[in-house]
Amino acid sequence: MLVKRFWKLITLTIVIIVVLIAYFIQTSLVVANQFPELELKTISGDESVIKNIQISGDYYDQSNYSSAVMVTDEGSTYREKLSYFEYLEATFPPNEVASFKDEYRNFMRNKWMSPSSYFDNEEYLAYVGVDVATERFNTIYHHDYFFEVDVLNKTTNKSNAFKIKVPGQADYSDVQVMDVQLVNGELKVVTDIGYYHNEQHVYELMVYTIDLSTNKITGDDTLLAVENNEEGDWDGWTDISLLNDYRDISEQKYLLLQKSENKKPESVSQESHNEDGVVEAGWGVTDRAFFLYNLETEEFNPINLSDIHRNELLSTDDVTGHMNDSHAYITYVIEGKLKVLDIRLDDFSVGSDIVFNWDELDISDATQVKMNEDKIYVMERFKNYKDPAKVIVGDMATGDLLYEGEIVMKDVDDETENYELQFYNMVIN
Amino acid sequence: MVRNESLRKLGVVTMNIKFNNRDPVYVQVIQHFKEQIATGLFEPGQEIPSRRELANQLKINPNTAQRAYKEMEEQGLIFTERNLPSRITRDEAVIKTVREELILEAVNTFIASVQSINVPLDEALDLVKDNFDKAKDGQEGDA
Amino acid sequence: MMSYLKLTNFELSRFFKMYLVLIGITLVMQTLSVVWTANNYLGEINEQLSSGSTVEEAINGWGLFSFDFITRGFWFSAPILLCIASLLIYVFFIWYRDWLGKNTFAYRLFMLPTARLNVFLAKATAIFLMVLGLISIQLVFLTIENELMKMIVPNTFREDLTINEIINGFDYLRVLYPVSFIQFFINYGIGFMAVIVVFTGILFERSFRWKGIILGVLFSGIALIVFFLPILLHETILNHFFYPTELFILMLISGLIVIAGSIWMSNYLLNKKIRV
Amino acid sequence: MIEVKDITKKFGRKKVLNGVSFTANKGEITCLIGINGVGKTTVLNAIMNLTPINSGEILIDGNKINKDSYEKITFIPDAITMLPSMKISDAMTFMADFYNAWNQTRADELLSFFKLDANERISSLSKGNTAKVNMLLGLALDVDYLLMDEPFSGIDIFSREQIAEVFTSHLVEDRGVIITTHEINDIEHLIDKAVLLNDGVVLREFNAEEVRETEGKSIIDVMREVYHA
Repeated sequence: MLVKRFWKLITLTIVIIVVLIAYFIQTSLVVANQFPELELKTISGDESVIKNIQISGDYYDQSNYSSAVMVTDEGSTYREKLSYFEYLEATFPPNEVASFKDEYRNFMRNKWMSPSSYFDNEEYLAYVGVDVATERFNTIYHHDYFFEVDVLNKTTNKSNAFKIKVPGQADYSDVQVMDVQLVNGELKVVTDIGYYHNEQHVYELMVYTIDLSTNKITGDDTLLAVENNEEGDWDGWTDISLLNDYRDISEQKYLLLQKSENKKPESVSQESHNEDGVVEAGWGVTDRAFFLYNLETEEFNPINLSDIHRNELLSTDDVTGHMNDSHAYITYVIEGKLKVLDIRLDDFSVGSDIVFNWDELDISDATQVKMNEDKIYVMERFKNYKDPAKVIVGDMATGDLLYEGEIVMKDVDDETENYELQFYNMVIN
Repeated sequence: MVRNESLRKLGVVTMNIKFNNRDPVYVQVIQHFKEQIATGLFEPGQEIPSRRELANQLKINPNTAQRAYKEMEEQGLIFTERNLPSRITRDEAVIKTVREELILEAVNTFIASVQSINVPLDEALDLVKDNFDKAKDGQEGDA
Repeated sequence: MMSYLKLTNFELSRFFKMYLVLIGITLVMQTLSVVWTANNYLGEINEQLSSGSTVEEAINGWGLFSFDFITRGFWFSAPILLCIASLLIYVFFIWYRDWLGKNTFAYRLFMLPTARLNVFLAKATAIFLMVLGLISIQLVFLTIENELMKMIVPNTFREDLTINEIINGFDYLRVLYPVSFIQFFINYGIGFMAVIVVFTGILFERSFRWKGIILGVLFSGIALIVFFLPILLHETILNHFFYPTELFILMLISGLIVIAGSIWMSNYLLNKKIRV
Repeated sequence: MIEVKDITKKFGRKKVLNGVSFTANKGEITCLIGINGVGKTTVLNAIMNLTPINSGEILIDGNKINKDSYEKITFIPDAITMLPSMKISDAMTFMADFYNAWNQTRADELLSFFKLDANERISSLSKGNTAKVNMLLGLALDVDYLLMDEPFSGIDIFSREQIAEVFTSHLVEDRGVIITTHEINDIEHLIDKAVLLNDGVVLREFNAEEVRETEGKSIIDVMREVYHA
């Protein structure tokens, strides 16, 4: 009787519930199967050295599904498969500073998640971000750049937050924090500044010193500066860069800098940069010079390289730098080999090369090289079904290969052949 | 206000009264009952409609019907035994009084009218006699 | 509770014929759209084949037929828009029909021996169920139409899409059918809130007539501000203070406040201010 | 007893009711008479809480109206309250569905008394029959108080007679009835109490029989006096 009387209400409700439940079950199954499970498969070596690495990248498939993905030794996580709230909240894939959000939730409010803005040690967590205030005068825009500084004292759990204008008369067109260090109660902010001067584009690598007792900028030191002609008739380009791992948030006493002269080749006119600002193929590098800057003493020293090394460095594009307590390292790829130059920080002398033979390891040129303590981690950037991305770990002291593995798909089936993976970062915890 | 024997149905009287609007309705109802009793159309002991039925038949307020019955009961015109329907009184004395009352009322009205036009009593009585008989014949002829 | 259910059922019944007509129009128009679009495509293919092209060339020329061809067409969307428009209009009409005409049903509704709020909630529930009903039935139709398309277009010329791919291929379908249940809950929760606020606005108008329109608009404006208050504060004076989850919870709370406030206000108007 | 105490009601700036007070007893028929204006209907709406009043108080057996009151008091407006698409039987089912006070036996009785066909749709009914259905839906409720707005207006004489008959029948027995009218003729002898309204005030509230007895005046006489004064 009740059913008969309420049949419209009951039928409609049942239709809604059944259809929607079916839809959401089906959708969750589709999402679950949309992206293949990936794993880090060991080919040889000690698996324990890859326990703490997170490799992040993007997955693309032909039906236009794409998702950021993270691979660890425990498997893969896709951004699109995260729960609603994880998706909402997470910095995904997690980077070097992502975990701070859990540890220092209040401190991390309204802060950019870029690792280069952070410094972390036992006592302090420091952050320097850049804020810009733009004013418009008719058609001309005027930018005022500010450092947003916040330093958390971990023992007192108090933070000192303030905002100061980036000094200088020039109308900067770009200000970026490259690294933040805390040295003897002073913040050292390594800053990349760009502006136009007399129709020349000027790049400066500056170190600003901020006194944390007065919250004022007490010093600035221009490490390197270059001027490049913005007009079309130039045929060369000077490039300056900080080679320290800009994702590193730990204490570093030295900055490793590179200045390179590039000449426009006859045949190629296209300009192309990769994301680290290193000039890629198409440019003839005519000179490379390397420097070390001591943040504490503010001493600036060139590194003297042998002719062999200098020549090799002129014929390669993949130059990266690394730093630990007592050594600086410059890595580059030459003739199918990865060479590591070992520079002692006490006398800036160059020790013997460490060489990894990539041809033997079947690794392509496009890689990311990372260093952690005394190990070197190398990861291939691209992979597809036919050519899985390789991950190797080597010992910096001996040049021995500690681990060799590749990122492969679990339960491969034919339908998922049309995909592509691009890895762009490796986090070593 | 002519009633016919044929209107008596199953011992219940069907009535129709043309009320005037200025006299209390209950008084008019009582008046009507008295006339019916006096003329013998309501026989002694005859069952009369309930208050509700009366109100319904006369299209009057049930409270008014109730009041009329109450008055009539007090005057002894009707009586109610336990839960039975009310009946017309069997008391000959009451019926006689009602009859006399009505006659007296009519006579008083007559006298008042006649006096107001200064007609000698004898002349008036002769005319009454003649017309009374005619009217009665006419009525019987109609029926 | 029983009165609420009875009233809900009653409200459904009052629109049911119209509702079935809407469903019928949707089914007929979309089915015709499938047949027409598919036949058009096959016609073009056949023309090219008969002019001496190979199957590959024909496919290269016209592309593989997929359900997207249909969903992008006017006759597929038209009934959906018609349904949406009808229900939007009915959000108002569900109240005004009780006052319009000789038969003032509002008298009856407001003299029922039950809380007047039940009338309000029943109307809101009816609208909500009808919306979800159309959404669900469209999903069923989509499945049927997809199969129908497969029957018309031969395998060679066809790229089969799943329901999710069809939905993802089209913007407004993605709003109607979000992938995540929580997103679904949010989308329709906001819709439900909007209906409740509009209902309150209508009751303002029914209570105070011309003056009520102003009050209703004012109330809706306040409701809007209250709902978006967390985001407004977050973007302005709080300078992006909140984390996304916190903002979500605050929006959920502000949404619930708006819903509760609207229901409270409606209850007050229905009991103290309404004019029949 | 329904007590209307000093109620005022404004529509915009216009005062429709300006301190109206009267009482209506159970078992009596009270008639709100007004020769013009909208005050009468507004009073009934106010009693039923279908329009808010600006001041004053209305009590039903000592209580303010609430949702349970609608099982004790009902209102029959001058227009039918059911949907045109409904059959008479649907309307009756609707009432039975929601009201405990619904008396199906009485409803059926009224149906045959009014000679109505339960399968007929409300939209196809004549004016007189529509009024009868409207009346039926209210009368079939076992309520203590019954309010009717102009039950005789705009319908034919035979329907009017039938409806008038209802007032003297057991259907309203022992109930308190308030009806409004602008035309007293049909119900002159039916009512207990008359409340004369004009321009939002009660000019006179009196018992009809008492006025006839003590002043020898008909209701119309009183109305003439009051409204022309």
